[in-house]
Amino acid sequence: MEQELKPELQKRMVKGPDGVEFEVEPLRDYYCEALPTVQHGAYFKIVEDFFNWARAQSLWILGFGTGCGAIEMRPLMTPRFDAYRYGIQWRPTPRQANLLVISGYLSVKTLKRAIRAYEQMQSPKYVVGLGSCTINGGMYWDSYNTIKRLDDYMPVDLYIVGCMPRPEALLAGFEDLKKLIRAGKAEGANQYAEKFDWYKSNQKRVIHDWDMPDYNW
Amino acid sequence: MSFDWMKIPYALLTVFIVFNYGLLLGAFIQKIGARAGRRYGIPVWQNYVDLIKNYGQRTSITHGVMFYLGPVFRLTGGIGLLLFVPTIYGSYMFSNLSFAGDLILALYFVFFGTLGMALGAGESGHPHAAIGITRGLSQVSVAELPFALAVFAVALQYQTLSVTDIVAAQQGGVLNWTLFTNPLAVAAAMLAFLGSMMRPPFDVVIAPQEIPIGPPTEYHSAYLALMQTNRAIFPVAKMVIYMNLFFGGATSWPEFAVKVFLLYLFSAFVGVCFPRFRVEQSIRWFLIWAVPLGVQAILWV
Amino acid sequence: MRDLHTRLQHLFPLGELTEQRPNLGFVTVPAAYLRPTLLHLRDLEGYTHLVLLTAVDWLEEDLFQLTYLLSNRAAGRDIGLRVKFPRQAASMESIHDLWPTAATYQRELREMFGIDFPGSPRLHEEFILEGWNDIPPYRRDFDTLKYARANFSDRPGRETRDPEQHMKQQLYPDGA
Amino acid sequence: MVSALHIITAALAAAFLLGLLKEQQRGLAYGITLLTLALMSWISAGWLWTFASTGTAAVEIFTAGTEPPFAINLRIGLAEAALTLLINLVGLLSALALKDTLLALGRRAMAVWLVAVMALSGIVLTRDLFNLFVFFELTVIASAGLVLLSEHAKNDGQALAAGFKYLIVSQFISAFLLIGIIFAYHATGTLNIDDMAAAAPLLGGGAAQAFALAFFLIFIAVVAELKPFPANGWALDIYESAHPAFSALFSAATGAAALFAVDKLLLIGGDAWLPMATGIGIVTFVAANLLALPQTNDRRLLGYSSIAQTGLILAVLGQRDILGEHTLYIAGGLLLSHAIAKAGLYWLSGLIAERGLEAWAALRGQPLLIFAFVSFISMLSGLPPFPGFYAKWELIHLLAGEGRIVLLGLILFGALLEAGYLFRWFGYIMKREAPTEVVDNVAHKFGAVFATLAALAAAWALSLVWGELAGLQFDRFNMLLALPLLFALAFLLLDWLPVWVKNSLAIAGLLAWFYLTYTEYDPLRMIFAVIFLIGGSLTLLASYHEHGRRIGFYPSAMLMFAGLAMLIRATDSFDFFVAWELLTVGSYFLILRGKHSEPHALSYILFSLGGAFLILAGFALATQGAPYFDLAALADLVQPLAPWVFLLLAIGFMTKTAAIGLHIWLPGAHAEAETDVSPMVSGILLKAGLYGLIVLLLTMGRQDFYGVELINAMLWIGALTALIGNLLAIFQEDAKRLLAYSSIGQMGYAMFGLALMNHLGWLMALMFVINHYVYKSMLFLSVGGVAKRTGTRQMYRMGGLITLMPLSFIATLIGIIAVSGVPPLSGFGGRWIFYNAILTAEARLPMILIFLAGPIAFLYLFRLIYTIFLGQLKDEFRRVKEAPFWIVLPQMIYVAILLVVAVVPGLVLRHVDAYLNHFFPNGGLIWEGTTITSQFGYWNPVAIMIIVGVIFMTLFAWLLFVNRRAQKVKQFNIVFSAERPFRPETTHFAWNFFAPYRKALGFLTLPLVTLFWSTMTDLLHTAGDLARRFYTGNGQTYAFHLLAFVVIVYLFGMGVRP
Repeated sequence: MEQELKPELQKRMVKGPDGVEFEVEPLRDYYCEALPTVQHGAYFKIVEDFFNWARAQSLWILGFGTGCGAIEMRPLMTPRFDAYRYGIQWRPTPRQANLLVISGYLSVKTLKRAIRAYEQMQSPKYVVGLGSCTINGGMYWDSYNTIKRLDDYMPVDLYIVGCMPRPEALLAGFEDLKKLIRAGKAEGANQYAEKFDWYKSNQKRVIHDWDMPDYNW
Repeated sequence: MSFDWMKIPYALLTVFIVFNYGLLLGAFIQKIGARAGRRYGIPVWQNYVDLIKNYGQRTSITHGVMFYLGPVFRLTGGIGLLLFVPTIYGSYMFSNLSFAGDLILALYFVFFGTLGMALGAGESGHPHAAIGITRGLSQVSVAELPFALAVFAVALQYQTLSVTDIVAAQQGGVLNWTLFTNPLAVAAAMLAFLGSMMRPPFDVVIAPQEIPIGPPTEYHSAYLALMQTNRAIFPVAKMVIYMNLFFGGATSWPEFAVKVFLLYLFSAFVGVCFPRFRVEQSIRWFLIWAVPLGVQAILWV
Repeated sequence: MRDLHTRLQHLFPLGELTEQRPNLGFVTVPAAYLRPTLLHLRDLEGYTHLVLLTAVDWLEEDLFQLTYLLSNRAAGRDIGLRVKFPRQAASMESIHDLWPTAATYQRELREMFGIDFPGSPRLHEEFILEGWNDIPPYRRDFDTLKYARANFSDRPGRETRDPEQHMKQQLYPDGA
Repeated sequence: MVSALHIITAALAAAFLLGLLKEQQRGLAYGITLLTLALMSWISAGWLWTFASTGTAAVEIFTAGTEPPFAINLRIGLAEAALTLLINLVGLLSALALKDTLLALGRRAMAVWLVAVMALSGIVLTRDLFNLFVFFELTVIASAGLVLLSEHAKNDGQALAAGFKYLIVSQFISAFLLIGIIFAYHATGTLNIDDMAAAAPLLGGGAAQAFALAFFLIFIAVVAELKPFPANGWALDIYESAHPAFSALFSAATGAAALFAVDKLLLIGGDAWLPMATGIGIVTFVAANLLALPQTNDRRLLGYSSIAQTGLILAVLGQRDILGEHTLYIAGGLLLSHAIAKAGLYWLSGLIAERGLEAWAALRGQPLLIFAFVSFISMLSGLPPFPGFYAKWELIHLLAGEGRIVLLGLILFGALLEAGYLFRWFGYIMKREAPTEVVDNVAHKFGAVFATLAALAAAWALSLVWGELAGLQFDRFNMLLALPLLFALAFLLLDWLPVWVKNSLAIAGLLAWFYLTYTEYDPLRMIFAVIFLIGGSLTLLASYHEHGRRIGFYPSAMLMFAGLAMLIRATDSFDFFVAWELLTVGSYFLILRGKHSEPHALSYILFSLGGAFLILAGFALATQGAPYFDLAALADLVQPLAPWVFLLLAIGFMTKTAAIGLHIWLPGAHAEAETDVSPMVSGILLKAGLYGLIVLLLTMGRQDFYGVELINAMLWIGALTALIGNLLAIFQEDAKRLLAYSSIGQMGYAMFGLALMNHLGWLMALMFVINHYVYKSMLFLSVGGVAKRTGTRQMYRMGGLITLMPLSFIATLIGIIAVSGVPPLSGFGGRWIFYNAILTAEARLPMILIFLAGPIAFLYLFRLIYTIFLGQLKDEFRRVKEAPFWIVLPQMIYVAILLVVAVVPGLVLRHVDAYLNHFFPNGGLIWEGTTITSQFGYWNPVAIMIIVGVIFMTLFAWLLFVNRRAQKVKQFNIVFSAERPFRPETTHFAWNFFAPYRKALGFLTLPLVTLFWSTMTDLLHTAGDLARRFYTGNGQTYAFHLLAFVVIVYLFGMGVRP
């Protein structure tokens, strides 16, 4: 069911310094209204393959832990696992990251943030679901506020099973993801653009107080 | 010294060499940092891959004209800085475009990129960018002071502002280096050097944990690629200046490579050993430890 | 504990003391006497710290129970005051003026149990849930499974087992 | 020629005639009175004309047809004629202003009035001591009568009390006078002043003693008539309570007459008595001005000021031994300006309903009256072109020549105090809440208005005369007729025209003047000429955006420009100082126009006048008594004088460049000024101070002051100014204040460069002069335009305006790149020259401050452009338009200039460089092709521009190629840690932008200087307040004061005499 907009997003009349009143409609004036489009790769296949190889070799993960799985990510930076040597590193801002790891259960509230973060990443971008919670809700299968299927809400390229999967499993998963990317099969961003309405309807079905533009550039 | 067309391909060659060297050097230093942390560290070619990846990104956004131009300013600053100082002493090929100006030009051109970058990041409208910039400017305003004093001292010492002449004055034996003829100035300058390398303990500007990641928060794809290119060129260009002023310059590429590497290593070494300063702490630190050295230097020259 | 209880009983009509540990006990207080008791404990008995404020939903008795857990740091003692009141139009006196932290607890209780605390600051703002549009989820008459089924799509092919039976079959297949 | 005797007889006859009239025929009586006064004025005017034109000697008039001592003799000479004319005219005009009262009171009052005027003329005319006494008695009684009568006007008993006190005190006075006269007569056997003067020196032994005592009594009595401090409480009560028209007479005429009497007496007493006169005079001058500071009642304030002026003139009379034949010129100048200005102000106060100073805001609707007020207070403060100015100039020079430094200092100090409260008052008029009853029914108060305007006319006429006299005296052109000044004054008459006409006229005038004079300037002056005139007209372009009349703007602005134009052409000290005063006053009026600029304008005028007085003192010291000297002659000064002169002049000029310690006036003044005024006062006016310093250093160069190399001191001051200015700038929230502080810093740089005293240092300073003019005008205009559109100057309230005001943004961007000295723009040239310059400087420590100041500039510059144009756009500014065309146009021109100067700095610099070789032969630059080479380094602006341009364009093209599909997003599409921005206000990081910096270096920005100056002013006010307790308002106390005064003077004066 639709709830009314947050006050700061509602239309408001504003008086300019010259005394003229005019209307400000935040969602129109403050946010870009364009929708995502399908992005084709380079014209020559070889170039695209080359790019895909590079993308595979430099996975920049958005430092955003959504659930208990976040704990399993940290060891990857430590001497014991040292993911850096596989070209994996963490970026603090979605603009520069191209891999979003949903690490564990995702409450509706966090889902909203995850969607924003995902949409603010630049394509091509990849999503990895971590642990059974992201696959089918796991032990939260009957929870009132955690989603059960991540791929209803954003295109997932790869799931890593387990509750929780160990860092080794993560590394293995990332290696598989690399294969997918190199094979050019990781086109989540375009899939998201194609089935945009479907994803949005799913998202809006669980996020009752939708308080952002449809696509967060 | 004057211009002729042949200088252009030579300059491009310098840029190419320094660019590659910078990328590899950066990776090496990161590896060393990793080893200090008992890690294996990134592969040496990682920077190339990241660069290609970022150029290969399919989408990008822009917040406006200045945002778009920011990285261009930045990289222009880096390349310009590199080209305004002779890289290899005594080589016509690698004297670059230093006919355009002397040391002062180089010193002030450093700010060209900084300013443009600051403006670009500013237009992104992200508060973290602005905060990062205020931190950066506040810090650099004091970090530059000992360096300026050192440069003043060196210029007084050799009675010239031309980089070439300064290097020439240091030829003929290690003991002729400014490092030994004017140790105070060098000490002051090296402390300033730490402040200008954006590494701990003076990297509060881009502190990823609190203001992700400062000015470049909004930058991505090709913008970021340009800035990475600058990250490869700019430090080397800066270290070339230091090398020329204080460490006898370089007469050949290998010597250049070694000296720059050692300089870079110095900042990396301090970086892995010390935690991060807050802005006001680093300002006080520079005023208390570095500036007096610089003052001594200009008084005793 | 006991002596405290007896002392209190002289003043307020308290229920029986259930002693969890020598230094932790619970007593029931009529809603009307909650405030004076709390004040007395805080100002005269040195129970200055409100450890927590939770609710229990006694669906069968059609009651809500609030537990105010106070702590006397000096003496290392805790005492819990239980208050029961009807679930219909559940409302309780706010104590944010005694312990400012209470306001936060009361916001949570308001959101999760729908208990009203008139006068408590920012009471009606969202606390944890965003855009919740059903009866408060911690009430026992709220069926989370039904809600989850209704809202969050299942992934087909998932079967759910009773853990006990499942482990038995795993460990003792011959049923010994 | 009508005998001067008829001045007296006419009055007596008329008074008698009035007695015969019927009580009802008041109109007739009034007519007769006016007629008589007119007649008297005409007579003295006739005499004045004779003496002035033919220059014949004074004429003796013998009453009883026989010689003295058997008869009384009057004398009328130039001075007498002038004074009687003054007295009679004041009498006439006051009578006009008094019309209602006089008609109400009837013929008796008119008779008394006539008698009073007559008696005053008598005091002036008579040469007989006893006769003098008689006239004094007449004056006293008449005045007392008039005071009592004016009770009729307002029945509050004040006037009664005042008159009564007056009577008490004057009885003492007459007693002294009479006794003195008797003894004097006994000693010398004559009552004729001249005979007595002849006889007195011949006396010996006891007779001499007795005579001395007698003369002391006479002298003190007459002096007491001058209301000396502190024996003047009664006079103040009169000033406060009597009818203003009478106060005018009392202040102007009585004062003049009594002063002349003192002058006569001093003939008798001889030089021995001069110090006493001086002492009393100067003490009265300073004390009265001090007392006037805390006054809130306009008439009482004017009273204090009158007393002060009288004291000053008394002091001047006391200096006659060194002033010699100039006494008449000086004393006359002071006396006349005082009399006219005071009379005018009193008449003006007749138009004001309430007595508070703020109440005068009622004048605001009346440009003419305002102009009158301004003229009067300028006259009192001795500003050019009024007589007081010439008088002060000569007085100071002569005093300095004789080495009477203390007196000189006291006079200047008192004058500063007086200017202080007068201009504060003017500030009230222009800025305070106007009271309900505004002065519009001028028709009713015709008399007062007429009198005021007459005084105004007299004021300007006198300034013309004194200018001529000065011309005759120093055989030079009349300053008032200087073309620029006339041009500026012409705008007073044109003020009814619409703005665009006046603006075009002004611009045309500036350009024409430049065209007329450009041949005269050497390259150095040429720079300033171009900035002042061409630059001025450029800035004036921005004024086209104003509509309506803009009353008062153009006279002020053109006055300032006139001053500037005259400044660079001035070759001798007089012209220079005149120009300096003119530009100061003009700019003051300009600054005062700002909305909230009242206090800042006041502090500006005070600092500037203080500086001007220092300069005056410096010049006076330098000339050693000569009326003026060629500025080049400064070079010939030697120890021990030279360093003092240098110090005075340097400090004087530094007040204009706002060196640290003298800078507190600048931020407010520049920030609060109007949009198009800020660039004028910042970009142009500041250069005047630099010009002064340049002239000073060119001539005097290095000076050693008790072992301190003054140049080094200046070096430090410059460096400190640069640092503190920049540091303060980064903590401002107000954009224009930020720019103002940055101006302080920039001026510090320029001073530093000059103080380096080497070729490149000066080149850098001059480059700064040019650059600072261009980019500071540009920045002030663009910020002003933004402030105009957004209605605020608080930077944190703006933000994100880049897309709405692109042109202003470009101007600001170019501006800050130029200021910060980043290549390839023109600022870098300055930095490059600076580095080359310091390499040859001896003092190295100040460089530390400069090095620190440099990068700090980045902080405030970035803040300026970021918080205004970048970041988050606010709701209410979403529809803001680009700044008005006429404000943007000059900015674009400046941008063009900056770019040109950046590529070919040689355009200007190489000429200056060559010219500087005269003064600093070595260390110049070598200009070969596009490369500029110094003895240390080299620099090729064109190459830099091309290289940077090429690299930039290549990379830009590359980015455009790889990034062609970039999606334009809006301001809230930012990664906000996965949250959603709430409101732009909370997302725009702007307020307290450099908080960490404040933590680290904030301690350097404590407002110590402000504290110091505010403490100073507080001390002065407290002193005034305490002294005021002295006046209890009780007649007996006043009588006691008088006695005490007499005794003290006696002890001081006679006690020390052999």
